[in-house]
Amino acid sequence: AGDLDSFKGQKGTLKIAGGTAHIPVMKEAAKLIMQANPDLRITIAGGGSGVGIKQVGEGLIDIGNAGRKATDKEVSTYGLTMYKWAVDGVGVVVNPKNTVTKLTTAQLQDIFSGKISNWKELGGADRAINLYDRDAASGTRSVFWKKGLQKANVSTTANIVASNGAMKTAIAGDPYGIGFVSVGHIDASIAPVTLDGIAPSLENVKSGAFKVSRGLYSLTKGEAQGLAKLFIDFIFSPTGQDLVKAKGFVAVQ
Amino acid sequence: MPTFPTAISTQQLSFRYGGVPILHEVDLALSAGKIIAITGPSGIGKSTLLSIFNRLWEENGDGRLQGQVKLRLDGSMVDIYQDAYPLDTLRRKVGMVFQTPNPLPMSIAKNLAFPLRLMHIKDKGLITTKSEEMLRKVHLLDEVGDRLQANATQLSGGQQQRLCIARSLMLEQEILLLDEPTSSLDRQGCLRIEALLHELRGTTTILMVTHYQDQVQRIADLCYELREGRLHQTL
Amino acid sequence: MPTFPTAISTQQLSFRYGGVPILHEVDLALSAGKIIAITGPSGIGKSTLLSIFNRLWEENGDGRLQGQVKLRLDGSMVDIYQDAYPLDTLRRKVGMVFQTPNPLPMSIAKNLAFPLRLMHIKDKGLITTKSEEMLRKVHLLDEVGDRLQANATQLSGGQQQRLCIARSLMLEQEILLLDEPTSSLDRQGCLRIEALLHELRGTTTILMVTHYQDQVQRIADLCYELREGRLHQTL
Amino acid sequence: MAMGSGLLLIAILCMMAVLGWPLVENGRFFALFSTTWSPHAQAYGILPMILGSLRITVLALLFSLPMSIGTACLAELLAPRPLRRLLLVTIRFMAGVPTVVYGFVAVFLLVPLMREYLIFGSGFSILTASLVLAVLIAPTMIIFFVNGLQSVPRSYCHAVDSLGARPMQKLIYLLLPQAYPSLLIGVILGLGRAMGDTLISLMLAGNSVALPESVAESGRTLTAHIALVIAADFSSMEFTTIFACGLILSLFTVCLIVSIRLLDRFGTRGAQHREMSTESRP
Amino acid sequence: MNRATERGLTLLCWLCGLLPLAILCIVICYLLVRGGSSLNLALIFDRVPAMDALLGHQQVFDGLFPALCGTTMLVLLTLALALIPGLCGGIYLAEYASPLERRILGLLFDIIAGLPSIVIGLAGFSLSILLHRLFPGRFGPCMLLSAMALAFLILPYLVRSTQAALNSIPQSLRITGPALGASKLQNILLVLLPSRIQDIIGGIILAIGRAAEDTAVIMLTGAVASAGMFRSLLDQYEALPFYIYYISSQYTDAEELQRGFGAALVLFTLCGLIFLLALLVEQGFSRRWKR
Ligand SMILES: Nc1ncnc2c1ncn2[C@@H]1O[C@H](COP(=O)(O)OP(=O)(O)OP(=O)(O)O)[C@@H](O)[C@H]1O
Ligand SMILES: Nc1ncnc2c1ncn2[C@@H]1O[C@H](COP(=O)(O)OP(=O)(O)OP(=O)(O)O)[C@@H](O)[C@H]1O
Ligand SMILES: [Mg+2]
Ligand SMILES: [Mg+2]
Repeated sequence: AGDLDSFKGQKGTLKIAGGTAHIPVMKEAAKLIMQANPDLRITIAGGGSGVGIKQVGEGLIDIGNAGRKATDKEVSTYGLTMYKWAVDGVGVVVNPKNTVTKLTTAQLQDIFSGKISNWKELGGADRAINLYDRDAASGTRSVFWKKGLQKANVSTTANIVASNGAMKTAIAGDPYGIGFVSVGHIDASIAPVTLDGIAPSLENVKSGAFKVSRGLYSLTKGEAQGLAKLFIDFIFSPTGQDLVKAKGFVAVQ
Repeated sequence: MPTFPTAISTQQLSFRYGGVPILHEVDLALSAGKIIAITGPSGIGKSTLLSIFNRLWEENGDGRLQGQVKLRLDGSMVDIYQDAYPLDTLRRKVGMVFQTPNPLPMSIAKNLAFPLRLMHIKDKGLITTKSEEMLRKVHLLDEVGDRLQANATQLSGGQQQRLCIARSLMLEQEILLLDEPTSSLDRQGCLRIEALLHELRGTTTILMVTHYQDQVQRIADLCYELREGRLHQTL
Repeated sequence: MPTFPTAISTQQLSFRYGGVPILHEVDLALSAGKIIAITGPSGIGKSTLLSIFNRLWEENGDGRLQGQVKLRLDGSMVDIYQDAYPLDTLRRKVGMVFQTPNPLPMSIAKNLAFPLRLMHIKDKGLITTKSEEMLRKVHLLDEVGDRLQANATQLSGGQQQRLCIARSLMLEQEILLLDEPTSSLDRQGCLRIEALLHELRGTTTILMVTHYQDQVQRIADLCYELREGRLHQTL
Repeated sequence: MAMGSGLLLIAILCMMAVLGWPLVENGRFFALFSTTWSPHAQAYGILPMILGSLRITVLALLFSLPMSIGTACLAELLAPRPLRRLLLVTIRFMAGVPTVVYGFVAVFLLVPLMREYLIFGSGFSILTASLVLAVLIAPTMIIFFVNGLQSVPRSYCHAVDSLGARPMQKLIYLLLPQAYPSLLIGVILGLGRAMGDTLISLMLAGNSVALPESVAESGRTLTAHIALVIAADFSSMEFTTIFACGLILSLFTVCLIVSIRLLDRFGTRGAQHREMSTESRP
Repeated sequence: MNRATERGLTLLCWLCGLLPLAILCIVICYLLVRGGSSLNLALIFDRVPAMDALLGHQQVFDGLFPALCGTTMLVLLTLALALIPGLCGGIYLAEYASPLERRILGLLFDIIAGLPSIVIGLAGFSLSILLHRLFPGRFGPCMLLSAMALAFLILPYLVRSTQAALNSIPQSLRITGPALGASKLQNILLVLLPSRIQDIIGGIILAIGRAAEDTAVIMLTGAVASAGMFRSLLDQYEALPFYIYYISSQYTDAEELQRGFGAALVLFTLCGLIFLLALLVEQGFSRRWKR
């Protein structure tokens, strides 16, 4: 495609690291670029948002990925520039066997704070609700907490899982569980729950009807330059944004 | 011999290690309560022969045995390789002293108590009396009586040998297999052990490997020489 | 004795294990090239005495030694406990055969080659010839010549003993310490080893523990009996 | 060499201490030992994690020990020869099974079982994690156990066999006491592995920050805590607690090991062993 | 101990002893069921012909091939770094150290064994930042760094297994060498170590397994999700465990998950192969030595 033309004649290595949620898109983009131009080498590492920001700030890598906004302190110490190239909705999910498929924000708050502790109270089976949460440092969690739960309390007895995949695995296996995942991850193994009547789907996130969403960010130290700039430009190009969509995120362009 | 029934008998007993034949169609019938000496040059298979009677060769290497081996245990003849005679009972009834002394790495007292411990005998008094009695019998009590708690592996060669004899006597076995039991003993020690064996004659069948013609003369009722896989009676 | 200088001498040699005295102020002067027999009852300290001459007792237990021990090594007397004589050199020059045979858990051939390997001698041909020569000397070649690659720990007791003698001869030591080297051998095997020792007389000083008066008579130039921590000459 | 790695360890401990220093500076160090973890409320208590780590480790060891001893005995003593070989190969193979795989398989197989039949709740619990952890550390222990049993000299075995010991008697009276040092090392390394494992507890223990009342409840270990917090801002307070966690973890390892060694010293077996083995050598 | 307890214990041994076997079977079966169907050449080489990939003519992007090579290389490099120090450390502890040293150093290695790999990973990460500040642009997370961190991680296994092996040698064997004039070192190298070579190989196998499966360390010190083939030791690299971890935490559909299971099977096989190698070495060793 024409969007790859800018890489012609370029040489060198581009290092990317950080949040795991970004990897699928980055990987696919890197594959296209490296196939078009074998002289280029693009490495994509995980490690988590914090590590990504630290590494890009220290100059170890060229692009750092974060699933959350960099904190003000991080931005000011390192002089980081943020690029938001996709939007990711965060939807509440339950096991497909669960009959409860609609919730209001208030119910959600009560569930996560532990006030409602049995599915019976919501019209489901007479079993205790198993809460699945993510850790505070996770980007998915912070947006869900801010926009989904409206910063309500979350019970400390909630199980905490480490990633979207782990959340999916947990919910898919637990008929009495409830949790939240990135909308792109919702498939047949888990069932989305409509929140205040709005289903967590890509369309609703795109249209803005579904409010619980976050950006996926790439950061560079200072303004993006050289290969890093080319790469980020590519992500923002039509081809790149197609990739974003293909991997289950909402494109920004 | 009506008064002394057969205690050990073999029929067509052959044995080989890997491909090497050691014993060849040995037929044997030994009366109970006798002392039988076995002689023969080094490496001919004497120790192997002994280990056949308590099935100990099975623990190492790739031996192969053919034929029948019967022992008189608890008053009746048992084919130890055919009948489902329990291995542990067999070995408790057939005592063995090895060519190289092998005390266990524990105190002298524990070494002696070991066979009783295996029989679930817990009576401290009994164990002590019995141990002392056996030590006295092998004339070791004077030498080590004051350090029964010392590690048995620290004993001198001859002391270890006598300790092993004492240990093998703790259970009052019906059959004893002795592999050169006096090899590291001086003449006097040797004579004392012989006297002990004399005492046991009549109640215990003793099969004993030895190298000394004079020892054979002194105590053996019968003597076989092992040559080319066969036993030849010499006494 | 001008033709035979002193090869082994001790002065005021005392030795104790823990608190137990074994040797008490032993003074000894033994001429080179002789065969010296040591006798004594079991557990009296014969093996300990031997191990003093190659300092092997230091490897185990809490022994304590006092006095002087001098050996003639490379033509001059060396105080092995005082002078900084290297331990491994000492032990290469002073061969030892243990009371219980201790082949290394490797093949027969490797057992024999081991001392040469320690000297960094790599010449395959030399090693093979030498090994075969020694095996022949201890009359083991016929028995095991066809299975030099077999593990030495599978040999019979007497075979192991002869193997250890052969191994200790590989370096042509100046002094040999033999602890009951013929205890597991039959009469003929025993006589053969004695003949071998006879051959070595004159070039090698041999200190040998034995229990048999007839053996002493046959080959020893001198004989000491160890009694109550002291050596009493009996021949 | 040993010195070198010693220095390296000390360097790592120092690094953790230095990086964890802001906590002490802020006077928050002792606040660590409170029960609430809530970074938004500036509460950084890691006591639940400490307890979680301890419980999981101890439980895993409890489950793993009989299993390891059993396997080692089978492989060295009780089983018929072909099975022995199979067992030995299996064990070595298990040493290379990636932790992730265990965690993965357990999430799909064990967790539902636990949920339906054993402990109810969500199935993610300290118990679940420690069961899987037990399997994870078993090869470490078994390999050391087997080596220990194998190294008992033949002559001792012959002596015991000839006296008519049954396999179990041989095991208890001779082999285990003789193999004791190896057993101990195996246990300690297994313990270290259990202490230091991140993924199993992260995937299976549930990771809730509440102080668990029983092992059937969800709980979090220090290691899982580190893994979860690592995504946070590098200079934030939360992140600083990671290093405190690392330090505390090492501290606990030390305590556990020292107490095991002390038990060994006072245990009869240990005393008996000391008589003749390594310690008595000059 | 009476007969009944004995019987009970024997039964218990059988039960407990067969458990690992059963568990391994379950795990393998489960992996086969879930990932078996994705187990084909395409999983490893994507659509690139196998020969081209092996010869390096063509880059493999979606296959496991680079990860496979990365892990193999990483394990070998780690072993190369840790083996000698590990063995030497074990020998030192068993044969040369004074009781006090033995106690202190022993405790030290036990603590290292108990350090969470994620902490070691963090240390490696901090080191890389430090090195980067010292030599700007030269040094970052890379295979060498990972190998160093892993080497540190597996050191205790090597040290302790060597030490345990040496300690278990009976006194009678121990003094045979010296009696023939072996110096201490010769005795160790020619008699003691070879006589317990299986134990040491056992330790090495543990160490290999540990190095091959660790995720936390390499995730922070140089393993990447996508890099193609590594070109030098100072490069970042792909590794199987990280791949599996990444799939398990970020899979978006069932097919991807299946690839994760497939990757687990591949890692399994790889470990099996490396062990086979170790076993062959062991056999060769003991044959050469015993004969
Ligand atoms: N390591 C040790 N620690 C303590 N005591 C020991 C040690 N080795 C030997 N002894 C004791 O020292 C004494 C002498 O032992 P030594 O082996 O020298 O006797 P020996 O004369 O060779 O006897 P034998 O003819 O039975 O071999 C014995 O009483 C023995 O118990
Ligand atoms: N486990 C084994 N595997 C193979 N061959 C063996 C094994 N044990 C012994 N042999 C061989 O079998 C033969 C007989 O050995 P055995 O120990 O019975 O001899 P022996 O008559 O007791 O000799 P000695 O008087 O020297 O003790 C020897 O040649 C020996 O090398
Ligand atoms: Mg014999
Ligand atoms: Mg002696």
